[in-house]
Formats: sequence, structure tokens, C-alpha cells
Amino acid sequence: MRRYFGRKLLIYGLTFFVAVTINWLIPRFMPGDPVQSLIARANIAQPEVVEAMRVRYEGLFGFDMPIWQQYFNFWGALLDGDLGVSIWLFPTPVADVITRAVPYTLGLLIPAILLSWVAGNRFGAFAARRKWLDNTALPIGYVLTATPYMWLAILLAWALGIIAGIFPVAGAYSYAMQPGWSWEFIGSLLQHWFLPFASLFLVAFGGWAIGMRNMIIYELEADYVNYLRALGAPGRLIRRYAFRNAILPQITGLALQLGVLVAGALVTEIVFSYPGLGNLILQAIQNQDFFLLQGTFLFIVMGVLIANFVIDIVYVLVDPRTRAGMGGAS
Amino acid sequence: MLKLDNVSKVYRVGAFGGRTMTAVSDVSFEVNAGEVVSLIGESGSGKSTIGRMILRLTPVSRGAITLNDTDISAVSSTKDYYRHVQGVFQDPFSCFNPIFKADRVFAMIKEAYFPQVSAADWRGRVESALKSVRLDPGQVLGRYPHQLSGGQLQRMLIARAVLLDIRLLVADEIISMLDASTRIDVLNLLADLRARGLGILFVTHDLSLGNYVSDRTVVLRNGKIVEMGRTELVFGDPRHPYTRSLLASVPRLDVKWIDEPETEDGDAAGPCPYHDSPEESRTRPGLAEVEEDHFVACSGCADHPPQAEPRTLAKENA
Amino acid sequence: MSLTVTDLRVYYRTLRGDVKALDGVTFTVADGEIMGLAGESGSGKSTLGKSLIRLDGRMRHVGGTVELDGDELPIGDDARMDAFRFHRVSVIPQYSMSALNPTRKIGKMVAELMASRGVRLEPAELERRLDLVGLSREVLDRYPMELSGGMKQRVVMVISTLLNPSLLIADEVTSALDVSSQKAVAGTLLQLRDAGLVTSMIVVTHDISLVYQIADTIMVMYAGRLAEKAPAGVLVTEPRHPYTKMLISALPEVGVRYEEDSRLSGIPGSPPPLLDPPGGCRFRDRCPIAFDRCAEQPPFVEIGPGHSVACWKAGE
Amino acid sequence: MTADAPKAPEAPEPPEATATPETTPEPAATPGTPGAPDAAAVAASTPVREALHFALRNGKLIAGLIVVVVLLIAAVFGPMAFDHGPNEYVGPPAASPSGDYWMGTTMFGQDVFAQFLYGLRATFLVGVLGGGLAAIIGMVVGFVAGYRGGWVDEILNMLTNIVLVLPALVVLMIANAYLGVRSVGLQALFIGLTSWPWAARAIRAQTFSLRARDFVDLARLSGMRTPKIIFREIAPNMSSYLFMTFILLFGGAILVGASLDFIGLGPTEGVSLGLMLNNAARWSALQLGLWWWFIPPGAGITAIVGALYVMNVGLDEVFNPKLREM
Repeated sequence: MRRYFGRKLLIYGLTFFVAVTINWLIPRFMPGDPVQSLIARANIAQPEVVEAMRVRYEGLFGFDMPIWQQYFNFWGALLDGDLGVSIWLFPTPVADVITRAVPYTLGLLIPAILLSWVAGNRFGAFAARRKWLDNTALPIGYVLTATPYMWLAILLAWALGIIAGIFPVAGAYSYAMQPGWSWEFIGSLLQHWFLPFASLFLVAFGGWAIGMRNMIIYELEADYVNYLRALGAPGRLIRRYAFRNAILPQITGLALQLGVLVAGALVTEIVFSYPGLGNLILQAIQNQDFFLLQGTFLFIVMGVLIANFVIDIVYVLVDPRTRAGMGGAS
Repeated sequence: MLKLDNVSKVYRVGAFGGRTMTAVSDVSFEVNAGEVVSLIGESGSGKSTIGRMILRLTPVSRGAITLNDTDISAVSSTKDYYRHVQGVFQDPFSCFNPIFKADRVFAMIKEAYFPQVSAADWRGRVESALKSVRLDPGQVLGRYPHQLSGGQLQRMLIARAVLLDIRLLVADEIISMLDASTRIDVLNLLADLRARGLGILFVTHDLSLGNYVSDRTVVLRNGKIVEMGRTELVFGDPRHPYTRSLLASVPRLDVKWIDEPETEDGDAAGPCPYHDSPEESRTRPGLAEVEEDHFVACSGCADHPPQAEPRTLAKENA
Repeated sequence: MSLTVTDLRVYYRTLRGDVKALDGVTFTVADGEIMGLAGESGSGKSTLGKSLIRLDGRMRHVGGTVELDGDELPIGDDARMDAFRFHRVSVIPQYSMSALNPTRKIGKMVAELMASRGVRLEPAELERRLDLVGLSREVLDRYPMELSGGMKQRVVMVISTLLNPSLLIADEVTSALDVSSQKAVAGTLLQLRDAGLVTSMIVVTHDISLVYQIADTIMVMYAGRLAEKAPAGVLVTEPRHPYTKMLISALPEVGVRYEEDSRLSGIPGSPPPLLDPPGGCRFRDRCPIAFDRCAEQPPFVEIGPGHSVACWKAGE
Repeated sequence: MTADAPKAPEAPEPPEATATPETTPEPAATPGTPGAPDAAAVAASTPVREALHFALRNGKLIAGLIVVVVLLIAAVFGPMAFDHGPNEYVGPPAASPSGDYWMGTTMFGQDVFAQFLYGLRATFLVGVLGGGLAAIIGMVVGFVAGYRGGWVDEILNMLTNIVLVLPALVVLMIANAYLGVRSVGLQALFIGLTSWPWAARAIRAQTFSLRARDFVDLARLSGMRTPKIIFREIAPNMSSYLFMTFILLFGGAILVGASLDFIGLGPTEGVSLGLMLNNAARWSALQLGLWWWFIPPGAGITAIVGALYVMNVGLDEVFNPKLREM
């Protein structure tokens, strides 16, 4: 057990290391004087901002220092929690900007991931039961999972927001309101939350449903199913067993899909101008705010790694084989 | 010709090779030209591992395997080695790449070893090799593996081996997956090859097959030799309880098990007949020569690691 | 009369047409009888074994009837057959090692299976039966992956016979085993019958010498049809069908050694294709004593007590 | 995007499943005559012809193929029908679809249909190049790791896992954001470099199981060297699987590319379906009700990727006898 988690943690540690290194490396690959060109591209009028950028970049890169020293300085700043100052929202520290946006992204992502996973798996298993259902549900699943997140978001916004006028299509709450804990405000939050959530949910749902359907079909070919059938066990029992066994790879699949889901949430936020990390990234790109971009990137990587670890723990709790195998019984 | 000298195989198990597992330990025997040696053992006895080590498909951990007094691992080119040593395996269907025609196994040999031979000449050689294993070339050439029977495929593999200038053939369970009606014919082929001066190592778990064709027999258990010698002696007068219990487990058509008295258990660790005292057996373990060309590991001193399935089953049912 | 099979035909559906894997077999198995069903690959023995309990997707019941203790088994009707499965007919499959749900503890799986069939299971009875095959009751608290292959096979033997079926089909249960385990498994099969847990048994195998050890009668199949059926001793010592004769003489018995001038030999040729089998006796092409009349299919007739043969020359 | 990656035949990665071929000393048992279905005794036609037979009768495969081919033809030849570039201002602004402009015009009077056809081109290009590169990396890593085993496998596995947990699109955002000038080729390169890991894993698992087959040993006994064995014995055996992997990578690359374009990190020159969506969203096509501006590009992407996925299911049914309907 310790060995298993040790291995996983090693991989996550290395991944984080790689992510930070990418962050450090990429600006250095730019041709010419990176500091100069970054500042030039940022296209900023205020001299104090330009100065702050120059100081920070030179401190970070420190081109007169040996390369390893530059690299260690970069890590040092990072470990101090110092992600720099946002250019776009000068002089707010990047960490603060991110902290403000995170709750919105998590509020979208977590329910969308969990609900689509549960509902998709149930639906996929259900569709595998009957031929006609399989033949009708399957194409819908494929269309859903092939849909780019942002396009479904645009369609929903257009149909339910603009044409039907049921849901608002921009922001996280009505601009007329002050954030607070009033029912009215919460209602507005939910109203704004629904469409981005729905588009994330639907695309992911299609993927899970198809995955589950395929898994179940393979499971129903397994020897233990044949044996149960030969003993006349009712379909209910067989399906229950097949579902239980098929759900395990779907948990692993969840870990593999996290990055894609996060990316989906980012573009969906952009469509709805939802004030989460996706919007931050868009602003950072448009304003050439590289500190914000790097900070957001690191934050997302961290989040994905933590989520992966949580899924690992869940997997061990759910699959008896991993427990039996790790308990040293063999 | 082929000589194994205290050969051992230790596998590393676990993620970073933390644990080890000994599959073969201190095995020594010889296979001479014009001789069939059968290597008998149950699953997990290490018999296939020995075959794979001789074929250089897995490295030797300790000890040495020599072919005509040259250490086989010293032959730098495996290609040269395989010119003289070839193998045939248990599952003929798995030996053929299912997406290619079956005669590709011959084409591979030609490509590697006889690139200069003309196509017509090669075809002649292939056909005569096929005839030597009693196959009709017209029936097997140009077919896909799934269109042929296990017996036909296995014979093609033997034909493939004899296209080369082989001295030694490792036949690993080559008939256990064949139908009863063709088994014996493939077994007879081994005798034909022996008559041509080849040395053959016949790996099997079936004692009656080993007895039928071999000159010498090596009985293996948990990676160790328990008994070996001339086949008539080992089968006619088995000394080790394990060999005896194996023999008694072979289903036969002349006796029924229920009519036979319960045989002794292979694990019986009675007084050792070849050592004077348990102390001596501990200090001087190994094989004792009980008569000319008949060696037995004494039951008292052979340390038996806890056996897996087959033994416990027999005991619990007794 | 426990099992009566009459003119059973089961075909496999393939792209190119029906493969006549089981083409008209008629036989009976008596109460308390262990019948060995021997044959080579492609003989139809596995098809026969399977069709008595569950036809797989590609198999089609074409004709004939199966009667068990006076009731007709609806073998072509998967749903109606469920009532008979487990209660009256049961199976020890060839794939015993992987027959158990990997993510359920054995005990729980057994309990759920029994509950799903509406049977109350006495724990004491289950334990008694585990004892019988030499398993401790701790296996009930284990997952299949924690058991060895042989233990799993014995667990399957216990589960399959829990409802004391009239007929048990053991499908190639020994074929992947070493000699010593084969002997133990065969012994367990005998015990199941002797303890009255199953009334009669069909042991499907390719190994005549093994099945001879435990069977009362042996039935040999060839190319989808019956060749010969006789009491085990008679079949082995006085086979009448040329195929049986050649098969038995091709077995290297313990003690038989290769000799240059008197070596054993197999049966030349190969079985006919079952997609479009030739008429008449299907062994004709490989048979050393075939004659003109073999173009006509020989009937499967009784020539001695419990001894039936499908060969025109069997009487000679 | 790869929710339906062919993970089905592959067992969930068991935590301790690091057993290399070296650690499995001997076959667990020595099987006797296989209980192969009795029907197998029938001689069948060649594998290729059999696959073709099922392929021609597989509705999913045919339907998917038709959609992909029609769109591909449109992408290759369609742009030739215009004497103007996709971004030229040729018509009245914000015109709805008409006989002159089949898909209407943008707010600035660009021909949406022309943009759509040019965009399809870029989209296919990103899919083929990005998916192709990812397939090549995945194959190399998967084959080597699966065939060699041991510490080589350990290291490649580690690398695969690292790239696997890094959220690809977010890495691509960072990389692209720093680039001043971006091209379709560069985008495809980056996508290829980040989207191979699941393919490598799947190929590794397949290689691992094929490697244990005796024909690999026989090839070694025939004097073949490792690279040759991989390419001539192992790879052909999983060619259908490799093809299916490529299809999924192809679809995945298209989706990732479209997302990047949408954020504004697409190619700086030309047009792509994602870029069209980006423009439509940026210039408030939604609020203005210019539905013809944002529906075609999204529908185009969905059609290509969806058709690829459906094709993949069809192929799975063709190559996997268990899934075939008789």
C-alpha cells in the first residue's frame, strides 16, 4: 500500500517539477532579449507597470547569474508563494487574482464532473441492455462527446439564453447586485451557473455513457458472466456484477479525463464570461499578462494532481483486488 | 554435446526487483548427439525455463551451458547459435503469426540464413523438409495457420528447424496440445531426428510420452533434479517417492486408480537411504548414484519448499 | 432413466453456412452413471456438453429432444431453460479458473447467487461440502484472486453441485492440469457422485485414459456423430469401431517404448469439414476397412449389453 | 476528447502490475487439447477478406466513413471554387444565408461558406498532423516499453504518466501564448507532443501481451533482431488497433486545436473552424442573432469528430469477432 502511493506521489512530484520547469523554460526560448520583447508586447503605457515588469523579470531570470542559480531563484520565489504581480490588474498580486476566481471554476467543475460521471455511467449501462436502446442512445452519445465544449455552450446560450430568454448568458451573477448571502443573490448565482454547468455536463455525459457501454459489453463476455448464465442466474444479478466490474476502469478513466474536463471548463467560462480561471487565462492572453498566465497554469496543474491523488485513494477503496494484492497476502 | 553445469535461474519479482524467485537451481545434465533426453516436471518445476535458457531466450543466472565445450553465452551472434540449436514450442497456433501465411516461417529462415539460395532451389528444400516430417507440401503451403490442424502446424515447425544445420532441438511440450490421433506421429518424428544424429531435449509433463521416446530421463521438481538416468532405469525402478507418485498419477488403460493401493506421498521425508544420517545429508546433499547411470536426490535431504497446488490437493483428498 | 437424448442436432451459424457440429446423436445416461464423452477437437463433444445446459450465441438447436427425468429440456429456449439450470442440470466449465466474479468475496457471491435463484442456503451444508473437497471455510471470506487455480476449481465444483442436480456436465476440467492434479480432480468428481450430490455425470474430455479411470461408460464421438458407446472396460479392451480402435492403439501407454520396427502410429488424414460434410460414414476417408456400403450412413446400433457402434463392420 | 479511447480491452492498470516477462517463469499450466469451438475446424477465408466482408456490412463504419470522406473532399476541393480568400470582405455585412452566400456573411461581410471550407482544411490538417505525430510518439514509446520491459519500461512508463497527468490544453496555452507568430503546423506539433500518452499506454499493453506469444520467440530463433520483430511481427498484428488509435488521436487533435483557436491562440494567418467560433463570439454574433456565423463551424467539427468516433466503433466490431452481430 505504501509502495503504491509512494510511486504515485513520486510521479505527481515529478509532474509538478516538470510543470514548473516548463514555466521557467518557455520564456527563455524566445528569440532576442526576452525581457525587452515581453515588455514590448505587453504594450503598456504606465511607466510604473513597465518598471515593475522589468524588475520582476530581471530578478527572475537574472541573466548575469549562472543558469542553475537562475533556476533555483525561480523555485525560491515560487516556494515563497510569490507568483508576481498581475499586469492586467496592476498592482494586485497574481495569487490574489487567482484566489478570487477559483471558487467559480470549482463550483462549475466539481458538480459537472461528478454528476456527469454518475449519470453517464448509469445511462451507458442501461443502454447496453437493449439493442434498440443501444442503437439510438449510442449515436447521441457520440455526437455529444464529439462536440467542442465551446460550441455546445454557444448553442445553449443562443437557444436558451438569447432566443428563449430563460437564462442569462454572461457573468456569474446579475451586475445590478452586490455579492452577499441573500436568497436573491444566490438565486441569481444559480441562474447564471446553470448554462455553463449544463454544457459541461452534457459533453462529459456523452463520453462516460459510451465508455460505460463499451465496458459493460466487454464484461458481459467475461467467463464469470457465462458461468452465472449457465447456472441460470437472473439478468439482474449479472448486470449488477458487470456494472460493478465495469465501473472500476471508469474510475481510472476519470483520472485520465481530468485535464480534458478542466480545459472544457476553461473554454466554457470564456463563452459565458464566467469569472473563473478560464476568463483569467483569456484576459492574461489578451493583455499579455504572463505572470498571471504562469500562475494560473501552476495552479491548475496543482489542482489536477491533487484530484488525481484523490481518485487513486478512491480506487484503492473501491477495488478489492488492489487491497488484497497490496496487503501482502501473496 | 550440450552440457548444463550447475545452472540456476533466479527471477527478480516486484516493481524494482525487490524479491527474488529461484526457478531452476543447480541443474546439471547432458544431451548427447543422437540421443533423446526427456525433461519431466509439473508446472512450476522449471522445465520450460531450462528449455528457454538453452535457446538463449532467457539468460542464465548462475552456472554455464556449453555446446561442444563452448559456453553458449560466449557465442556473440545469436544468429550463428540458432543455426545449430532450434526449438519447437507447446502451442503450435501461437507459434504462427495469425495474419501471415503459415509458410512464412520458412521464408524467415531463408531471409536470415540462405539469402543466396535461389527461389526454386529453396522451394525444393522446403518440400523435402516437409516430406521428411510426413506432410504433403501441396496441402500446407500457401495456407493460413487457422486453416491447418495443430498436428500439421507442429510438423511444419519441426520441418522449419531441420532446414537449418541443427545439432540440437529443444522440443518443449510439443504434443500436449495435439489431438490423440496425431500425437504419436509427431513423437515418432523425434525418433526419426534422433536417427539422423540430432540431440533432442524433450520437455514434457507426461511421463508415458517421455518413456516412449527417450533414452535418458531427467525428473525435475521445484527447479531441482530429483532423479535422472537411463529411461528404463528411471521408469522401471523409480527410486524417488516423487517420481513414484508421478508415475502412479498417470492414467492408464490397464489399471484403474481405485484398484491400486494408495501410493506413498511424494513429500514423504522418510529416512534417507543414501546418507547415513540426517546430519550427513545436510552436509553432503545432491544426487546419489544408486546404480550405473541412475541418480537420485535423496528424499530426506532434498529441501522441499512449500509446494503449491497439486500436492495439497492430493493430501486433502486422501 | 435419467437422461435421454434423441436425434439431437445443434449447428453453428457462420458466414458460410451452418457448421453441423452435432448432427443427430441419440443416447441415454442412467441414474448414478458417470459417462465419459471422448473425442478430438471438432468431434462435437463440447457442443454436446454445452447444448445440454446453455447454447452460446452462435449455436442453434436444429432438431431432436433432450429429456431429463421424464421432463423435456427446452434447450433451444434460453429463458425457459433457466428453470432447469442449476436445479436440475449444472456444469463445471472449462474456464473454472476465471468463472468467479473477481470483485466479490466467494461467500457473498454464493449467497447472492442462491438468493437470486430463490433458494435458502444452510451455512452448515455449504461448509460440509467445502470439507468434502478439502477446502477450509475461510475461502468464503476470500476474493477469487486470493485463491490458487486448483482452489478456484474446487470452489466451482462445490457451487455447481449445491442444488444436487440430476445431471452434471464436467467440461474438460482436467485438460489444463498436471498429472497429479488431474488425478485429484478426477477423484473429486467420483466423490461428488458417490456422496449423492449429483445423480449422473457427463465428463467431456479428450483423454480416454483419464476418463477410463472414473467413468462407468464411455462414448466416443467423431465429426459430430456418435462412433461408439460402451461400458468403460469394454470400450477400452474390446473396441469395435475402427476409429476407437485406432485411437486407443495410438496412445503411448506407460511402459510402451519406441522401437524402430514396431512403433505406434496415429490415424492418418483429418476429420471431414463439418460445414458441408460428405454423406455416409464420416470416418470413411480415414478408415482402413471402409467398403462400398460406407457411402451409406451406418446406424448406431446395440451389438452387446450397453455397447453400441455406428459401423457396418462392427458385427464382424 | 478521448473518453472513448480504446481502453475497454485493457484492464485497469493494476497498481503492482509491473511484472516484466522475466518474472513469469513458466506457463501456469500445460493445457491439453484446447477446447476450441468445434466450429473452428472449418477452414475459413483469409483474415483480410473476412475483415473486408464485415467492414462492407457494418453500418457504423460506412456511415462514419461517408461523412468523413464528404467533408474531406469539401475541404480539399471546396476552396478552389472561390476566387477570393476566406478573410476578404466580399459581401454585405451580416447577411443571412442566400443564393449568393450559402452560409451568409460575417459582420464584416466575409463569406462564411468560404471560411467554412478553408477552415475545414485547417481542421483536417491539424487532425492529421497532430494526430499523426501523437500516434508516432505513442507507438515508439508503447512498442519499446512493452517489448523491452524492465527498466526501459519503468522509465518510459514514468514519462508517460507525467505527460498524462499534465493537463495538455493548459500546457499548450502557455506554450502558444509566448509565441508571437503561430502556424497550423506549429499548433499540430505542440498538440502531437502532448496528446500521445494514453496511446502509448494502450499500445504498450497490447505489445506486452503479443510479446508473450510464441511467434515472437520463433522470430528470435529465426535470427531476427528486436526492431525487425517489432515492425514485422508485432505491429502488423495490431494494425487494426493502431489504426483505431490514430483515429481517436485524430479526433482528439481536432478538438484540442479548436479549443486553442477559440481562446485566441490559433494560427495568426488564415482561418480555421475554431477561429471562426472565436470571431463569432468576440464580435457578439450571439447577441446579434447571426446564427449562421457560429453554427456551421461547430457543426463541422462535431461532424468530423463524431463520424471518426462512430467509424471507430464500427472498426472495433469488424476486427473483434466477439462484437460482431451475426
